[in-house]
Amino acid sequence: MTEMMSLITEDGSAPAYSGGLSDEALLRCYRTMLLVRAFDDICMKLQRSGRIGFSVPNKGVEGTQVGAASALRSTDLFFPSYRDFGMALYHGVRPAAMMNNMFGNAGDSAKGRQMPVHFSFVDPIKYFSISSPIGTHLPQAVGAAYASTLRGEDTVTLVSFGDGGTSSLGFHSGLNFAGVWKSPVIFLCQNNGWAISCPSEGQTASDGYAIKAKAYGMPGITVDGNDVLAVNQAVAEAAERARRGEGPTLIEAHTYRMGGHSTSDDPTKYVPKEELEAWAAKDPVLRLRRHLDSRGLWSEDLEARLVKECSEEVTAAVREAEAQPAPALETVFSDVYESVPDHLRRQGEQAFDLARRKGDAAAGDGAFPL
Amino acid sequence: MTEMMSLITEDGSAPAYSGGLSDEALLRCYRTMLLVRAFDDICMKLQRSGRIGFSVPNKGVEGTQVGAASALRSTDLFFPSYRDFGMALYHGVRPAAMMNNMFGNAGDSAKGRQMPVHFSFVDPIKYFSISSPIGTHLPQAVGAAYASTLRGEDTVTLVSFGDGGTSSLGFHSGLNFAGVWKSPVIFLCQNNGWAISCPSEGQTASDGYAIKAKAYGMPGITVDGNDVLAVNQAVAEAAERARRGEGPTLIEAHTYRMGGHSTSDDPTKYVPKEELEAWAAKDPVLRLRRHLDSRGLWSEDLEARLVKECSEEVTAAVREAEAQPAPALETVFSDVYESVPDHLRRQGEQAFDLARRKGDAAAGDGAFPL
Amino acid sequence: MATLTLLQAVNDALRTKMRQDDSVLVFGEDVGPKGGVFLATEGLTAEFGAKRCFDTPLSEDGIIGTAIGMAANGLRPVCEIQFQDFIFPAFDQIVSEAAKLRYRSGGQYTAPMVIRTPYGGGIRGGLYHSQSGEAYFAHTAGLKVVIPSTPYDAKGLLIAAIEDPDPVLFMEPKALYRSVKGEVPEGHYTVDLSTTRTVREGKDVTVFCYGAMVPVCEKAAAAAAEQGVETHVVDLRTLLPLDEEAVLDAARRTGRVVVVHEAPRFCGFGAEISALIAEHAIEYMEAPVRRVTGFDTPFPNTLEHHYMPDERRVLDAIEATASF
Amino acid sequence: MATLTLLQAVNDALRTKMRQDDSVLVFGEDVGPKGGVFLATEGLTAEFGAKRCFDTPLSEDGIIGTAIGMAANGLRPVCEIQFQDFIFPAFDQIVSEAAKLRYRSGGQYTAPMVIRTPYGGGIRGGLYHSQSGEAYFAHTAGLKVVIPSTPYDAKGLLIAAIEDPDPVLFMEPKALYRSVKGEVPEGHYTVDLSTTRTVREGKDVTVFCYGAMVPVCEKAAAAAAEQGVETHVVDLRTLLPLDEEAVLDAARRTGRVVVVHEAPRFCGFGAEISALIAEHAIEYMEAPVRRVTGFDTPFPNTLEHHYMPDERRVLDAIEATASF
Ligand SMILES: Cc1ncc(C[n+]2csc(CCOP(=O)(O)OP(=O)(O)O)c2C)c(N)n1
Ligand SMILES: Cc1ncc(C[n+]2csc(CCOP(=O)(O)OP(=O)(O)O)c2C)c(N)n1
Ligand SMILES: [Mg+2]
Ligand SMILES: [Mg+2]
Repeated sequence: MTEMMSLITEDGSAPAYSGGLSDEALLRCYRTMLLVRAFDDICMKLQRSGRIGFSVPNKGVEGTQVGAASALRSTDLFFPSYRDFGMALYHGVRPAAMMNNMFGNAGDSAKGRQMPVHFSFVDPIKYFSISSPIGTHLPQAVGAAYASTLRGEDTVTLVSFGDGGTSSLGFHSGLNFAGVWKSPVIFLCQNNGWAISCPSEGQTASDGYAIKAKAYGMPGITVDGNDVLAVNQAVAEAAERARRGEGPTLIEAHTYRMGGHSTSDDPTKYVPKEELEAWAAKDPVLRLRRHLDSRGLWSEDLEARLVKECSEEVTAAVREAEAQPAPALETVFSDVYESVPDHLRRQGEQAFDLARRKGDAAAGDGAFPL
Repeated sequence: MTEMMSLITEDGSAPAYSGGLSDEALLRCYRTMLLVRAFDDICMKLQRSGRIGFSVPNKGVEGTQVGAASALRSTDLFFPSYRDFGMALYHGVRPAAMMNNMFGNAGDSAKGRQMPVHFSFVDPIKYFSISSPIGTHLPQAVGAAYASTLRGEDTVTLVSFGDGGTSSLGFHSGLNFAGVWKSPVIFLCQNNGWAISCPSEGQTASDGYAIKAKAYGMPGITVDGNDVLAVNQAVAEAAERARRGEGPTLIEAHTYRMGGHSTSDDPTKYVPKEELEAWAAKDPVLRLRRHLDSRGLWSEDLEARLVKECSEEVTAAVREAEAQPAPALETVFSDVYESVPDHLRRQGEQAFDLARRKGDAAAGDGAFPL
Repeated sequence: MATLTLLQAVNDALRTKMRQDDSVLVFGEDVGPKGGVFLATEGLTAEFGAKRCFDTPLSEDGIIGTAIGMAANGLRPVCEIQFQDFIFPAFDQIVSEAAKLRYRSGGQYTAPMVIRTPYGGGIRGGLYHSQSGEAYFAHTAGLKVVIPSTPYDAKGLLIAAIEDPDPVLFMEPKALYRSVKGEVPEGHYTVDLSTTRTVREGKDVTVFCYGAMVPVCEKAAAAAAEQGVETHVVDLRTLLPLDEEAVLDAARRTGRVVVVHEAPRFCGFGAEISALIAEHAIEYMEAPVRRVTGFDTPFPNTLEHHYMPDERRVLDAIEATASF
Repeated sequence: MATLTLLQAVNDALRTKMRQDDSVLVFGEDVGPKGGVFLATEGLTAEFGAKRCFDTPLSEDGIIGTAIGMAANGLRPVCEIQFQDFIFPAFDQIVSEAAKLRYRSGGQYTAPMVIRTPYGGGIRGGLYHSQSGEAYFAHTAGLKVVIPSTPYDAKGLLIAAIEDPDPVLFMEPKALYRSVKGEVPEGHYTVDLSTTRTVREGKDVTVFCYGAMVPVCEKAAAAAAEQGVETHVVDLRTLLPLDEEAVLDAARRTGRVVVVHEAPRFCGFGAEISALIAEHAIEYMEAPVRRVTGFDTPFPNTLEHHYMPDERRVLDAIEATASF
């Protein structure tokens, strides 16, 4: 494995950190991580009680998400993975907007068409529509970056994916095209130890993941993914390089998925207990807390206040989401194309008719405003 | 680029060669290269005169083909590319068998179903059926090797592909699986400078191609592809490693496509003249000839005799191929499945009937022996 | 005889063949220690070892590409694609390679292999955990496409698929994995590919269906019977090569046809059934050939119950066809 | 007006749009200095520079994947897949991504892009330089599928495709690239997508066709006319979204239908036409709906002239249908 960049030391100090996070930004990072944890927590509970169908644990990987997000501008482009709650939250996406997606309700920006955790936002940041097939968004990110460059913008595109994602076709074509085009793209590989039940050593025989950059003629960096400052610095440097026209970077963030793959998964079947325990000690939230503390930015009071705020925020988000109705039936038929073609209009009309007859037409159903 | 292994020196000697080619084998290599050149030549002529539809120039790349083939056993498995005439010929595939494919006639082992140069042989070597889509055969080779290993055989599998092929999905999945499985596979990347009109520098930003091995945890070797001894030695070493259970190797053979991509291509539109001239001086046939000469194995007489023999052999092959009829109409319908399903039988019967009515039913047409 | 779920029947088929034939092996994402995300391969690594049942890197192209090479070199691989929605990265390997290998090599190389994959909706899986892609594959000469709807068929057809000399795409209706149960003989038996199954006899309307739509059609047929309409329900089981004669016989029998599938309508598999009838049995038809299908949209999430054909939609079509 | 080949009309369309709209760009394998293997993009790099017309590495997934990102970020990419046979490595990007992006994002992200690709037989290209894969794509909601058969349509439809807000697969009949010529207006004009073209009017039999089969059907229709059978020939032009009403009108008009395509029959596009008729116009049919298609085999090489529907086969079907 290429040498791993780690900045927050045992005592919480980070003498080697040269990135630009202000005290305020650091606190924002910390608060975002607590918010991720609260959001993650409540989703687990909602799923267990059957109020939502699915979620993916984010516990353990918040440091990477927030470290990366905090190194970029809100005008930059994000091509996230499903496990990147923190990237959206750091840049001000409302928990309620995300919660609407978890419920797949009428307020969901994806109109209830996608599974939970498949977010899509254009505001306040461009948070590209997540799809389930692994790796497809890598070349897409490279194409989006090409468009930015062609228009002369200095936008950077961040694309995030897992250790499993490195085996996908999109990894290969995305990094190869980015290398040839010298694209302003940051490839953030979140090596969280597992791809569902496949350990990251079973995914590839390469010596770590950052080294794969060599196959594409770009720098490859390994960073301690549980160290917000290290991730922030690595991403900030890559972004600088990208904005200077020096091309893409592959960053492997070494972190750990502390829960199951998803709410459908039982990790106790395959995750060694000792491994989980070892990583629990490296919790990224504790890690950043120690750093804040060492800078005099943290107190028990602050902690209590932040935890309470975050908890209230996500509870409010749940309330807001639960108040929303299901999407209107017309949403099954719209947005297939910009305008609804005749055959779909006919199919829609039959569906409305049937829903009316069955008496389960919800508000708005049957009026095809398109 | 990783350092390039080159063994035949300016004066024709090869002091560093430690591979096992006997004098006899060396002469067989040389003769095979002349045979490739004769076969290649006549195919160009046959295409220009409209007697066959298509061919791919092999001039310039014979050294790599023959160097690799001569390092393997005839019980090893070959997953070749379309531009590997020499691998088949070295191991005793009859020129006439190949010529039948060029003509797509009834004698063609692929029954006239494939374009020219898409060979397929099971005898005298396993020369896997070539398909046009680039890169698909890499994971297939890895699978075939898995089968050999599972049965406890010490077979090695060689898979050959171009610089363009490294961008394909199959390259990524093939090398990745081989790394994880420690497959006894040799990945031979023939970097011949071009993928049709895309120069090899336009294919990837990596520093050469051998370095891509690092992404898959296997050794990557760069070898002078116009130096039969260097290729032979590199492949022999990789084969040894594979047979010892030490896994796969990526070998980049640096060579040059001295003709167009195919008979449909006009390379003068994009190949710089100086480049072509520079490589002409490095012709692999001349290179091996100098070595043979330095060992006292070559003479003008020998050359004349070999050239004559090869020319006669390919002329005889053309005669044999031209004597063959077109494939029987039934071959359109057979081999889709092991046995012909009803719907295909009906479609075949209609086709026979039509052919009879149109009066162009060839011998054998209409008798469905399946 | 044991009563098994469809999922257990799949597991039983794999176990039966792996015991019988050393050349059969199982691999894919998470099929090893975890036993697959639906547990179809549970216990196989424990019984047969990690050389014969194992996890792969996350690459469907790699899974199917290597399976082709194994099959061409004497093994009988049964690989799993975790959800049918994720088969598309391997589309080239399936359509260009597995399906065409025998033909293009003049029969010198073949790819006797099985690709197992769960398909279909009903689990709130949204666009990418719900699709029914059979039509993409049924248009591919050289491939076989099999979809069971009962535990008995699942085991018998899967064993037949593993023994088949050609590549078989074996699509498992995930909505039925645990919801249907049935008697399944122990040990080895096969159900012939390219045969249909008469689910229910009837003289008024013929319904063609397969996979997860079979129980839906059965319910609709039962409801129709209450109104005096006798429905003949045919489970197609093998879509390619289809038993066209059986389809035409069943269609001619009633002169009234409804075709049901979950997949979108346009260019879906139902179109081929309609086309066969329009070409070879149109004189027998006393009513339009209706299709009840998923809509021509991506698969939605929250409203999937509106998207998927249900008993009500099938019954509507049966009634309309019967009374035409 | 200039008389152009279909190939020149394609080039003209690209040039016209690239002059008019800076956000249009062209890329793919060998489309730059070489001008594409068929020369469809000849001269574009010279006129518009290497930022707007350029070669890519050998990866169809990369080509189409990056095009999606460009399109989602304000460009109008027109990418080329060298032969339709090589589109399958990008199947996932097309089917899972381009086609579903608008839907899954609630309309927040879209992929207005064109994938141009030559398709079809007749050049002795064997299994992998001859295929007609339209049915694989026409089953994909969210995608548009367009196939021109004349130079005028090629230019007008391609410009319309580039201006369309949704992803369009634009399949070019390579057999017609140089063999058909026609008058093509200079500058900008469009032919509406989702409209059919009546190639020839006739009252006895309706023939549906598209792409390279159009001239074949025209010849067959002319031969039928000599025998007193008046054939109504319809060029479908856009397969998805299909103008279903126009198809049904043309079918009802004669009550006798033949559907022609090069692709294999089983689950081919013709099945959808037959199915539409069987569902919505069966009462008008006076004869079986016949399909004249490629066989359900991979595409052969030496015997491709037996494989591809020719005038004789179409004429046979017209005669049989007329005299039923
Ligand atoms: C093409 C494809 N194949 C399989 C899956 C099923 N699947 C969903 S997540 C996942 C593992 C992903 O692992 P990784 O990339 O490491 O991301 P992580 O979940 O660890 O964040 C798999 C196999 C998929 N979504 N897409
Ligand atoms: C998937 C795929 N895309 C495109 C093509 C068209 N094509 C045929 S050969 C070729 C270039 C191959 O270059 P390389 O791999 O370097 O091999 P070489 O011809 O130089 O031996 C291309 C693009 C193809 N056959 N397959
Ligand atoms: Mg992971
Ligand atoms: Mg090359």
